[in-house]
Amino acid sequence: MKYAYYPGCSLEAGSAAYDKSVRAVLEQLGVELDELDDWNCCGATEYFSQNELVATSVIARNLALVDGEHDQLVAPCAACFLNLKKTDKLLSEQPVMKGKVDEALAAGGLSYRPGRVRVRHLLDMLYTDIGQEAIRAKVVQPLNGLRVAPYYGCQIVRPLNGFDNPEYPMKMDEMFEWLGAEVVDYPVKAHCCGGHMTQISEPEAFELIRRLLQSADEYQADVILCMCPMCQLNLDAYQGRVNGHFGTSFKLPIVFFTQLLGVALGIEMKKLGFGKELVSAEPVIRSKLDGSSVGAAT
Amino acid sequence: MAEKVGVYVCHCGSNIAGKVDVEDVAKWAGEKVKDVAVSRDYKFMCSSLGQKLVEDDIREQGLTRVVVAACSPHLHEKTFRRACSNAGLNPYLMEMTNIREHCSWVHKDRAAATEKARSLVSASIERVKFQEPLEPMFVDVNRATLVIGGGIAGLQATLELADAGYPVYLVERQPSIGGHMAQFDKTFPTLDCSACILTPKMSEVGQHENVTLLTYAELEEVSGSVGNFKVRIRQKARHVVFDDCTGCGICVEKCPRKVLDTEFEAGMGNRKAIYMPFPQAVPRVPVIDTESCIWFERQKCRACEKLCPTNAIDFDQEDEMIEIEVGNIIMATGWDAFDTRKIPQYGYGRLANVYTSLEFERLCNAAGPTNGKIVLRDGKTEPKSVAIVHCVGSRDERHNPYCSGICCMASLKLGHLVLEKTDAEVYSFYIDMRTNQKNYEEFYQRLLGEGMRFVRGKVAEVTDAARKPSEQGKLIVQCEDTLVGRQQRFPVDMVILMGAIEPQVDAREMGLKCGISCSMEGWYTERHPKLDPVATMTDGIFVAGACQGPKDIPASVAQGAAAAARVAGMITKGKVMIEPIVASIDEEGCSGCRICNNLCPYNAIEYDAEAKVSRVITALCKGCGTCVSACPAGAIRGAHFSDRQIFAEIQGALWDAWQPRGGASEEAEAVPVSAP
Amino acid sequence: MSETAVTKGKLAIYWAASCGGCEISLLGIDTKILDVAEAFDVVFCPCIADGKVRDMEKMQDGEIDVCLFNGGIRTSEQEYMARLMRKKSKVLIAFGSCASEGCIPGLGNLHNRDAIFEDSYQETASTDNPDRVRPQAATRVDEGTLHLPVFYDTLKTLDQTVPVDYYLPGCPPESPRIWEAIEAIVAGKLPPAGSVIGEHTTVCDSCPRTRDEKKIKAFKRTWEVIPDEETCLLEQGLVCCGPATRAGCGALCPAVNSPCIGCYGPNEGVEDYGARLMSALASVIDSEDPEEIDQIIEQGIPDPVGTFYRFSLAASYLRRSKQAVADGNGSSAAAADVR
Amino acid sequence: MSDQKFEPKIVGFLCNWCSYRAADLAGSARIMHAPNVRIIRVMCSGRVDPSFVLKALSMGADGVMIAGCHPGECHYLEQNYKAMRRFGMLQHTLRGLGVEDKRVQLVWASAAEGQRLADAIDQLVADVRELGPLQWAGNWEENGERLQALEDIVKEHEEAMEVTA
Repeated sequence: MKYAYYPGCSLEAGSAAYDKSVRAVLEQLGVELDELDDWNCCGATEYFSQNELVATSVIARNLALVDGEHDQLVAPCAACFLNLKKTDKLLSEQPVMKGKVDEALAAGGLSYRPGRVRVRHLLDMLYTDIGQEAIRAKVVQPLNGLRVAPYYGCQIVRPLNGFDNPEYPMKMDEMFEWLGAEVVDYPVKAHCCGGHMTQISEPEAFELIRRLLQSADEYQADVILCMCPMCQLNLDAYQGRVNGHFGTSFKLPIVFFTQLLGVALGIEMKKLGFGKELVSAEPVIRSKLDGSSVGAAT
Repeated sequence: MAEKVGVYVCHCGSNIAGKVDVEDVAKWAGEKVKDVAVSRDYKFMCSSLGQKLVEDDIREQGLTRVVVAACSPHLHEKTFRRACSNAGLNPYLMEMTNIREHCSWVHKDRAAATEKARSLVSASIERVKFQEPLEPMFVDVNRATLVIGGGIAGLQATLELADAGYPVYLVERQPSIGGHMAQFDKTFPTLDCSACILTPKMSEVGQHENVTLLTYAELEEVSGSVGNFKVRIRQKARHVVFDDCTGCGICVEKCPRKVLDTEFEAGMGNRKAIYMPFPQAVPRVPVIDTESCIWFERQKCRACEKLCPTNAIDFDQEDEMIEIEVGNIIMATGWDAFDTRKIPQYGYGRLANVYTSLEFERLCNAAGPTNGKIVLRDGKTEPKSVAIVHCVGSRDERHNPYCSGICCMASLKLGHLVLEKTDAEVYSFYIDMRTNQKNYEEFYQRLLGEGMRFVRGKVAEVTDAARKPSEQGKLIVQCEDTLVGRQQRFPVDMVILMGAIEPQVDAREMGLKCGISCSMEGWYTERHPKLDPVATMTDGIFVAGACQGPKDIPASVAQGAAAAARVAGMITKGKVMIEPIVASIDEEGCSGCRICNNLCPYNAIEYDAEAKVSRVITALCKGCGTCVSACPAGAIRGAHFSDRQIFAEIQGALWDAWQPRGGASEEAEAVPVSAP
Repeated sequence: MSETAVTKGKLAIYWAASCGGCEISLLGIDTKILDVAEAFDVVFCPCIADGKVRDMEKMQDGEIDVCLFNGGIRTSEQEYMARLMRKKSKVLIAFGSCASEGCIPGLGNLHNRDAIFEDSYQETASTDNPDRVRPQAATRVDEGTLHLPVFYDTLKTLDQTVPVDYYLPGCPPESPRIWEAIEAIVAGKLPPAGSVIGEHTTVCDSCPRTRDEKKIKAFKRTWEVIPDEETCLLEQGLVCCGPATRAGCGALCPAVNSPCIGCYGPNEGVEDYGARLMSALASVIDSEDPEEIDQIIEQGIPDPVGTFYRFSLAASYLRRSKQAVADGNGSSAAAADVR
Repeated sequence: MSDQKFEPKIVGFLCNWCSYRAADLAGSARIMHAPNVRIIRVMCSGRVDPSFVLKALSMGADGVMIAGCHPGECHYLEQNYKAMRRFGMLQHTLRGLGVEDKRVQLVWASAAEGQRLADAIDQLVADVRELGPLQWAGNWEENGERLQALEDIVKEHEEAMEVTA
């Protein structure tokens, strides 16, 4: 299997652990990722509301960069995924906009026909294309005994794509059940992480973050799994401030789901980017799992 | 001799005339189309004056063919056939042109609609010239009726017919008749005890001399047609000999295997491996559930057999096929409940104290697992607050777009029961309150008075994620209260989900067996939504109750009675007219190639090996015409839909496109051949 | 028969776009040809005796009693002759498949004149024509202008050109059927004008094979199977046109283990032979899956037009292919500005 | 003439039980659709004979619709499967005659699917509009060349006769 890969800016900086673990896991699973040559910003959360035409053109450029050898583009960052997917849909539905975007692309010697590239989120690709059987076959360190709280955030099921239930997604839950983890079915798995509200009104953001932490804590999760750099940042980096604000004492490690998937596949923890998170995940993982076989495959 | 065709173009008030220039069409037909002797337009052709117009012209002008351009033939073909008959013209020499449903109602442009109307009229004129007089056929109607489904609609239909003196077979797939109504405690808006009004009807059916009750039985196959259906029914093995059982219940009492009853008790209570679904079951003959019976599992036990005073237990009993003959069939197969797990954010199956409405019906039923005590899943705690969520899977494009109709009233009823039996607060989360039958709105007002709280808004989620101490340990219903315009959180102890009413999962399959169709959702399609609500497109098959669409008890009963009345009418008349639209084989043209032989699903074509020809058995033919178009020798003729008629219709429809084929005729004269 | 022929009648036999097989079949009536000679003067028959068009032109209208006209109308000369013979004959009989329904020459209607010329005068392996010479209707030479008949885009049947009184189907009509027709003519026992002189049933009627109900999972081509000699060929998957083809031949092909190819044309009352046949064959395909159905059809019947319209394309409802209309040099010019 | 918008003429064969009633339903629900399809009622799509389609095309129809109950839901149990088979055979043959697939379409619509039928009609009309006129009818004659040639022959013969006379 061969996919075009769009890492996005977060994975080059704050979420390097995500990028590292994605590459390690997919290598282990035998999936080839071809990073787009000269990709640019996905517009993040805000660009669309600033200038729709420019945002669409900028994002469409990435779609246009996917060469003829690939018809699927995988994005691990939920925001990148949403923007790419949304742009493809927009271009197919709005001929006027498409005309203008075509013009912009043509200026750079590019062109894009809506629908040519299927934009996939990494989780969808792993769950659907690789599938239970292939993943299970590669598990060397089952996650037995580890209580994980999958956290989906808001972007992965939009625009409605049939991959998972938009109100109550479950695919990551299922995947970690394949890996042997005790998955906590806590009720806020698709609630808001606060997003950029941390920059606008901290009390509001902290309240949203607290709800997530509290619920996961009540369900006795050992670790929260993220698939979005923004979510991971908010829950991890602001955890201390949230504790300070509310007088709570949460100490929940927040990792990317691929990091823990990598552990199950027996990849050495440092190759998966562990250690970059502020609330350290390694101790709880090692203590819950049979520490000796962690990283056994490498 | 050329035919004299009369053409009548209806205005239908402005229904047709508003979009089609009817005067112009009539004038055009009269002046330009060959063989048209009379062409008129008239305000309402279906009025008695309109019909008289046709009758008078037939008599006075000697019309030999009639074309009425008006609405769909499915509405008024009979009307105008009768008019022709009255005036002495064979009714099959009349053709209707549909210029309303197929034209004026669906096209915006007046010129285009008029042009189309002209083509359709032209097609009918050309066709009608080739139509032939036909005589309708009559068959005797078997006096017995099959009712499928022993819920309240089926029971009502059964009793109406049986009381009128006609034999009825009632088939029910469950071990007892009664249907969903037997599960309920009370009925809205009167708060009658459901069992009290249902069980008398059940026992009446059970004892009625005209009723043959077949419970724990499935419809296998239906053949034949109106008046004379042959039906095959699978009597599933009860493992209890029906005639020997006295219904004493010792077997049930002594059976050591308890299982969760997911059917009658909706998973709220248990039953035994040998069981009657509920105490008032009719018939009072238990069945053995072979999937949980210890004997069937590991060849041990046989306690029931040992203890049965009449030796009625038979472990070797097998399914049995029963063949019956009936004149009519009433489908009353009812509904199924929406699987509330499909809306995971409401927490059913994940959060213990989220209930489905059927579960709750059992919970507050005096004969239910808690003897009617409303308690949480722990079996002891009475809830202090209850939320009732409307439209779970209804009015939701992701599930069912339709309104289930009965849930608003059902939730008022459940709310009342909670208020009556507990001290709990009751919240009702609704989109719109729909209480539009007799005494329904009054019941709503009564509940308002009783203190039930109403929140207008679609519930976003039901969660146990508490945000403040007052929410700890509660189920929180998150909802935008659209009257207040604010997101609200309601911590409650219990949530009841009013799941949608859905068609039975096998409704489509059952419909196919009887030859009736379903809507996209799976509700049986009635012949006409307003004017023929219990008949179907298939003569002799009727529908009653919720299998036709969500319905409450009064409506189901009314439909059961209506269907019975229709059937009784057929039986009383004794004969049913069958359209003479059948196929026939010209034996001279038939070479006995046998292509047609297995094309008929009704086996109406037989092969005479001696004469080497195939023949149509007219009584079995339903007139689809498939064999007609399959005959390679062109030797099969379809009455009223013959090749000639259809070719003429095609030619007429394309009157403005068609030009005589080049070649023969006129042109032969046009080019001079040199003289000698 | 001789006693009925008080005065000798006049008989003409003409051929247009045809192969000459019909004449051979006529001679196949054997010594009965002497009876024909007794009843008729053969005034015109280019196939067997010299005759001049000019002599025909000089005849009185309707002077010829019977004209057996075989062949379709492909050129202006043939059309002229059809009109001439029509004018001079009391009874004009479309004699054989070509005149009745176009027959094999009618398959030329899948193409138009240019395409046919391209093939005949350019593409064939034995052709060397670097100057792309094509037949011309008029060629100027020193001595004046030479004329060739104009070759039409579309072949027409005789009755698409002039009114026809009777039809004798078959490629060729079987000799006994010809004799029966002649007897009927001489005896004055002809059916109503416009009729086919022949049987009103199909080939199956004269085929002795045993027949059962039909279900076809795959159509086979003749080289794929050695058919059983007792059972219906169609039931063995062979596309036998017998069920749709007028009887008259005596089921000669099935008798030698070969499927009927339909030369006797449609049964009484059927207008489009191919439509009937395809409807019948499709009806008994044993599948309810559209993809499988397509596969059965496409694999089993690689040339549907040639299979269903081998003899009757020119007489079918559509008469010719769309390409023949669209690319035609002749009629396409007219086609472009219609409507 | 050529600047006039091409309005396809289409014949629709609709079965009495499902698709004809779907068209009735489209009517009572006022679901607007293109006026180009002239509907002919047959009892069942199984009655639709390839002859009907060919006849319609030869008489000037630019397209044909055959509509029936959904497979498995035929009023006559299974006859629409025969329609399906014949349609496959017909399309195969029409392809051989150069008639584009989209001119003749097979549509399934239940009595409850007025919208579906209306959409199918609009689609067919749009498809045929794109393909352009079929113009089968009235195009049987060769161009003027043919008539000229015939006249030439007549003249030639007349002249020849004059000479001999």
